[in-house]
Amino acid sequence: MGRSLKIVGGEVYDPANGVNGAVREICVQDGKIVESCTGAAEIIEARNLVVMPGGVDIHTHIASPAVNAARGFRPEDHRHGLMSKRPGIRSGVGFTVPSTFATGYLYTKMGYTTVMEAANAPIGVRHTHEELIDIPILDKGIYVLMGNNEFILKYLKAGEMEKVKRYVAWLIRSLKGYGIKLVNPGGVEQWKYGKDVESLDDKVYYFDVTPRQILKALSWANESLGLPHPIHLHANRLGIPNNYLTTLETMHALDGSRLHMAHIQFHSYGGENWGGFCSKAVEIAEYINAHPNVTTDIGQVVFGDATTITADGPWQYRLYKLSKNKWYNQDIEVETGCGIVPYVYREKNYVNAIQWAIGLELFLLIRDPWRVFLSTDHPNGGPFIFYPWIIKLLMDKTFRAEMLKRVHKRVLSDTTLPKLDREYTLSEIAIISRAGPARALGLQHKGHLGIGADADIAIYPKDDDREQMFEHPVCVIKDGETVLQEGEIVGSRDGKTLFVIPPEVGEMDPEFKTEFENYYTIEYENFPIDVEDIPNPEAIPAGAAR
Amino acid sequence: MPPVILRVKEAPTGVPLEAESISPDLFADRSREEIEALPVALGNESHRLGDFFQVEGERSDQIEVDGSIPRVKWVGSGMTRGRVVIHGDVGMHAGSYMRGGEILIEGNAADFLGVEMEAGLIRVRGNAGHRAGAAYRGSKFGMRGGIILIEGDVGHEVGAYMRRGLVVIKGNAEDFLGARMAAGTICLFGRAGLRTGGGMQKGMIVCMHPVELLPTFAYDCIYAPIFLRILFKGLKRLGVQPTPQQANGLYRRYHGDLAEIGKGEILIPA
Amino acid sequence: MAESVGVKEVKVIEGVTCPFCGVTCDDLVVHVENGKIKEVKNACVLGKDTFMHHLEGWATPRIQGKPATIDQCIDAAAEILAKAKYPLIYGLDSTELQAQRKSIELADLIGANIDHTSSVCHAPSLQAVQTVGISSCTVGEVKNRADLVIFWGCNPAEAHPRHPSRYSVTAKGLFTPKGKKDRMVIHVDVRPTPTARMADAFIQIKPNSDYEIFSALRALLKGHELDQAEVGGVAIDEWKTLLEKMKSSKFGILYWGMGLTMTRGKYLNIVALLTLTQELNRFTKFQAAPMRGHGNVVGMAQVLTWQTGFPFAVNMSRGYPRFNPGEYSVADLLAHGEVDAALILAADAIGNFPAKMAEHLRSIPMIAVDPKESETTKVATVVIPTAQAGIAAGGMAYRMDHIPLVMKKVVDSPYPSDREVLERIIAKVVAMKNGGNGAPVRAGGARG
Amino acid sequence: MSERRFTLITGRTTKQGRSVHLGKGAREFLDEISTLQMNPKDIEVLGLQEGDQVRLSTRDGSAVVKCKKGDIPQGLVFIAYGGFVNALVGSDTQATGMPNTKGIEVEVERHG
Amino acid sequence: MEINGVPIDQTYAEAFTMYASRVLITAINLRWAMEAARSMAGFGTSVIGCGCEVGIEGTEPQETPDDRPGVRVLLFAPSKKAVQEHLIKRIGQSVMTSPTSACYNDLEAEDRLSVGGKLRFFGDGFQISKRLEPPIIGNGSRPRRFWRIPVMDGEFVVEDRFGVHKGVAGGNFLLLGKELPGALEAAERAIEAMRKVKGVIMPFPGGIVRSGSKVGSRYKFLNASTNTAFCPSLRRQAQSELPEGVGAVLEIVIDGLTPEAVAEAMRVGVRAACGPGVVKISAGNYGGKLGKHQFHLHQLLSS
Repeated sequence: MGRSLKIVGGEVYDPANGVNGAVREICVQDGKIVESCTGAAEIIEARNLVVMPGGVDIHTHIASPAVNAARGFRPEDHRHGLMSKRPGIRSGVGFTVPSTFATGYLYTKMGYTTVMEAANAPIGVRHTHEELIDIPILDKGIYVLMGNNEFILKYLKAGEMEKVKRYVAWLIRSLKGYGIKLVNPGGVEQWKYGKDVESLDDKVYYFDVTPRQILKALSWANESLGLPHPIHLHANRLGIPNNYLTTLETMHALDGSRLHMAHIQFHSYGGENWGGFCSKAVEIAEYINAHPNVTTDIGQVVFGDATTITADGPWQYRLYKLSKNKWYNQDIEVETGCGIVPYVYREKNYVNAIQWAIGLELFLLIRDPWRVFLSTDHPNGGPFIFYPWIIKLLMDKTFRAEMLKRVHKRVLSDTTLPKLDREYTLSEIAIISRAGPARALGLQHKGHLGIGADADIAIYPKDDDREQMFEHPVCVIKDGETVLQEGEIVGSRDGKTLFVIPPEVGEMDPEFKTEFENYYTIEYENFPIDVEDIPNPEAIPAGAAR
Repeated sequence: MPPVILRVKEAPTGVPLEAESISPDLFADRSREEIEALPVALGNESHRLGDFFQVEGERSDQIEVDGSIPRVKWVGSGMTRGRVVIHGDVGMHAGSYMRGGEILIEGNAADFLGVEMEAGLIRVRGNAGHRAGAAYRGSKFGMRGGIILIEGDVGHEVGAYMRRGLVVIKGNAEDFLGARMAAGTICLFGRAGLRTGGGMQKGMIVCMHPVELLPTFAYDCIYAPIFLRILFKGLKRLGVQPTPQQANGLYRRYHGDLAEIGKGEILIPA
Repeated sequence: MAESVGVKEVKVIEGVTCPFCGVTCDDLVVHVENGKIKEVKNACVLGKDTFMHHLEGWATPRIQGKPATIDQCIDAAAEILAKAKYPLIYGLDSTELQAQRKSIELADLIGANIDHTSSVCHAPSLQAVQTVGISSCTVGEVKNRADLVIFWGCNPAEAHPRHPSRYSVTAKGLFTPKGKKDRMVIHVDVRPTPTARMADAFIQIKPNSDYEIFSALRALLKGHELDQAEVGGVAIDEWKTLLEKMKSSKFGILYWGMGLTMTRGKYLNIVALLTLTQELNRFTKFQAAPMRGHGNVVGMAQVLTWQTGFPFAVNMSRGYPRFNPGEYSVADLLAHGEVDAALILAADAIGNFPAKMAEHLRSIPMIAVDPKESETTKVATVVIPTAQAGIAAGGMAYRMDHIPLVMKKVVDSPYPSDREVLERIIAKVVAMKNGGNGAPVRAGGARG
Repeated sequence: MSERRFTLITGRTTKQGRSVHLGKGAREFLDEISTLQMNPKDIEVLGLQEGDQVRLSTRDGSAVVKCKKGDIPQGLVFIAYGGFVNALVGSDTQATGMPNTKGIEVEVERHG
Repeated sequence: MEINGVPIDQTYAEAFTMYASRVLITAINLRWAMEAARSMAGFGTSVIGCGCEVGIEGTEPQETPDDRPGVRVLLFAPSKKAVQEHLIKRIGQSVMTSPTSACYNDLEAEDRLSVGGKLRFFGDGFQISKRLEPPIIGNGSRPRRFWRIPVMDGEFVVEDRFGVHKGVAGGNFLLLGKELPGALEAAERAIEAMRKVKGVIMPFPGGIVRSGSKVGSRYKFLNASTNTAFCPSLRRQAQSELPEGVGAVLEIVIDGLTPEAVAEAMRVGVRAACGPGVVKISAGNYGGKLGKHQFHLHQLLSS
């Protein structure tokens, strides 16, 4: 450590600090961006290169019991993308569900330095932390699944909101989690007896609470605990024709509160059935444009192999029946579920093609880049390694037109995509892939190159082919150390685990231990994770209650 | 085009040699020196093909291996053209992922022969092991096309997960012949093990001897399927001569597996 | 071992996780006096014996049968492994996650085959999941909801003694407040095992007929009538009755064991079982789960999967991971006589393998890392005794349903942990390969 | 000869699981893994007495163990995992990695 | 030019392009193959009224895909689509229905029409597809797909795709006879010889047409009418091509897979026809306005 370096001559895109392509010198010392280096500094020549903060992925599935189950059950996936060991570099496999080391290297190879693992059952978080140890270079955080937690349902049933808040704080603190994730609130609990919820006002079996109540309660808890990131929501009815109505209703239900809508592409569908499947991107984008409280990531579909992994058990059961592919389901006691189904998105399949188009429509129709983020909901819409391809689609309308010729022709008639002329600028790309997600996560030292920021920096070549450009950074710096040079990982190092320390809002009730042990199968004392068990922790303080 | 002849210098006996570079696609445009320099792996060590084989000839998509190489794996894997003849046994994965051309094995083939092959012809004079023409773990489909002809006996799950193509076995098969096959044709002249066609969706298995069928296969009728005549006429081109009884006779037809969609058929001479 | 004198030091350690089987009970209470285990509460007989007898039959460090220091043994082990062209690393069930993690790093480093006891236990189940998937759940779901529990080809009464009381038979949960009274338990096996005694019904089937039975049940579920009057020695009508029970349950679970994985049909037996239970979800909630686990075998599958993509039978000889049961699985590597050296950690390979496999192991340089003497240590070239994971070394273990739990160290050992031994072997191998000094390398093989 | 053919089941027993902690050389362990459980009628048919030595032969090998009456259907014999089983099990895995360890065809005859 | 004392007009037969396909029908024996073939060729005389022209090309006792006796049928129609439609209809109605039959493509061509691929739906979901690859069906050829459709006597096998290419239709010659019996005898001689030629059919009844036509008519709704120039009874009422002494005219129309086959058929047909009772041989044309092919009688007979 203690390395000093100066990146000179590069065109800097640092939208958080209002820098838009100006040639600036970036100084780094002790892993942070500084005003100027105190001593001799190593010079990195960046003339004719583009300098950006390291990428931040707000929603990806890279480590969890579910992701690992997907790895284990898809050996056929790993025959692509074999990665050989080198001194200091571990071997791996990587396509839709890369192995851990491969995951770290592949993200780094795109200039990404911070990623958020988007769905974790509390009882499996200990596992996830173990996996994160083996994902090198990247800083990582974990969202904890709460939307179907039976304790929360129970407290809601009894109207005990303070208990909800205390329990949420206890979970985040015990698990070293970063944020609150909801997946099909209420629906996954219903799935435990083979059902789902059909609307925001369906009652969940036994607990008699509705998805709407769960949403509002967790949003309230999140805001009153002052957690840096709003609730991260995988809304009800994912993937189902005409779900846009539920999506609009959901956003409306939380009107005014901060809200992150995950992979909104999967929630913007019209049509009464699969035959009538169509895009409702315009309606969804309009709502988001008018409501600054909402941020979203797209969950862009990429053609080819994907592995769908989600806590949304009932949806995965549907997808298994639709696709006739193999199906993995794991329901998790007290907390949530998990389903995995391999899937192939095909250019000539009209549903897949329209899904692809909806993602792009949303990117292009949502006007404020600070509120729409790049994601494929990896690996649900396709693997994250295709981010550069998506960037090219956003920046290059000629390329979009070429793709439009290849995909199912219903995209031409049934979506607005052919009419959309917008092309993203480099600055806008820097926002949707770095500055924006970091801001939405409340990560003040990420996603920008201002003084005091973490020295996570990606330097790209200038290439008119934007896919090539973002696929082949010249150099990637993590915490001030060079980790990638000329396309190769040169310094594998451990990343940090980012977690939030929620405010003290009181201990759990004395009877909680008994209830816990009644319904769980492990000892209450064995549930929390010591911070000592996490090799490189970085605590992120909660903010003020909102 | 005269063939490239590989004379076995020192056949590995313990640690396997992985030699996917023994492929017509790679030999076709290479000089003798270049062929000798092709990489092979002996366990975790890298070697040259020339360390194990004396190379005669060059620039040919016809390859002859002059000797038995039961510990040499991946021969002809993924090949698209030409012909490989092995005058002896060959190791695992011979002709897997093959997309064209022909492999002739004069001895025995080990497991995973022609797994997930797409086209081409593999002919084995001796026996073949488990999973010939089947799938690697996790794949939805096995063999997607092409022909495998085995004159001897075969192991388990031969033709399993098959999606298209033809497997002909003149000898006996062990259990799960054609298990979970999605389509395609298997023709067994010897005796079958248990659970023939277990989990098959569609496709045809012809067994020339009585078979103990799963309870999820249902008897339909005795008849003479015209398609068999087409098939047998084709087999003659490969040198397989069904008896007149087999060629013209009547067959008992069963359909199954009723645990799946049940559109497969098993035909047994009546 | 240090005998303490003077004041008696008494420790009571609660919430201790048992390292013996996949039930992974984490409620053991261990009394330690003067560094010795005096009492173990809450454990089953198997778990209790694991703790109480952990000192019996300890191995000693030696090379070629001659006593040696641990350091000498590590050097000798590193030398064998660094030289090997096609080594095997095997065992790894009765240890903790960090050691397992290191074993994979070692395999990656030396280009080894790595496999673990799953391979000859529930690997067919894993292969079946890779083929068709699985509808499953954690044991808490069974405890809270299951009103129909089927034990098929498994014998928890003898192999997983606390499974029934903690999770599946008498356990009381949210929707099963009356425990056993809220559940129907059915045992299906080729012989009446002690598990039959806790079941409401026992169905005795013919050996090697499971595949036929599951297939028939699936066909019946689809509404087909079958030509046969009986399958597996049981009348079709009886199967229809079972099917009705399955369909009319609110939450059914089928647990299976090695009665299916080890018999003719292997993974395809499980494929038939899994597709049946998946298809039952058209009628009700139905799940299936393997009765896994000697020791922390699930943990090994987990960490191997996240590091290499594959749960067992992994080959690293080409510099990247490959997977192929039937080729890189321990039984086949040995039966084919392919491997030229072996490191056996925390498992008695010679004691458990068919004679032909054991024969090959005896013929090659072999390193045994184990707390206890075994058939393997008896013939190993190098024997490195270690502290027993879960008793004398801490770490993490996975329950059969993939839930991770912390294993506590309850007593000290004069020997290093498995993890430490592996770290030192890795360091030594790296040094030999680089001609360097053998300083320890960090997790993930970090450099710089 | 057909009455001598049985299906061999191997498996865990509590006794084997417990005694293994005493060491693989322990008498309790060796005793458990060298005991064949048979249906009393089968013992009778073979003209055996409980405790008699019997030879088990499979395609892959043979072992001599003592027989004992057990709660097991006719036609099946049971023995706990251990060194004696290993002699009887073959190494072919049908490309699954798992040798046939249960449900093996076995011949049982009096030894000595 | 004269052959056997019969003068040959210095004229040409004008023929046009139609798309051609060739079908091989097999059955348990030749009789049943022929039954199916006849039925398929029925009412396939003229594209004008039938939409296509179909005829039996010949029999194949052995060399069929299933080693059973077979009969070849050629079908001609104005477009690929029409060929496909008529094949589907005729194979569906006449071959599939005929006991023991099977039906194969017998024309290697670039363009291939889905026929079995459409008829398969008759199988109501129980149809089975089978694909055979080069080494099995003969090296160098393309893979062939067959559909097996369950029917009441077992299975009907029909090939998935049938080749189609441009053929020649409307090759012809006219036999001008002194009187009808002699003319008919001559025409029969011609047909017998022509049936030995491969790749052609003579689609009219027995191969012979007596109602030759011309383009147009006095009625607006009709675009062809009787060939007034060759009707003996109209010799003095309309413009006639008939010399004195012609009492009956018969025409032989030839459709062929290639112009060479048509020419060959015409050559052997005219030669066989020339004999006693024949006054002259001529051919029908439209002044070169209609078809792309012209078969000059003198030219092809002198070769």
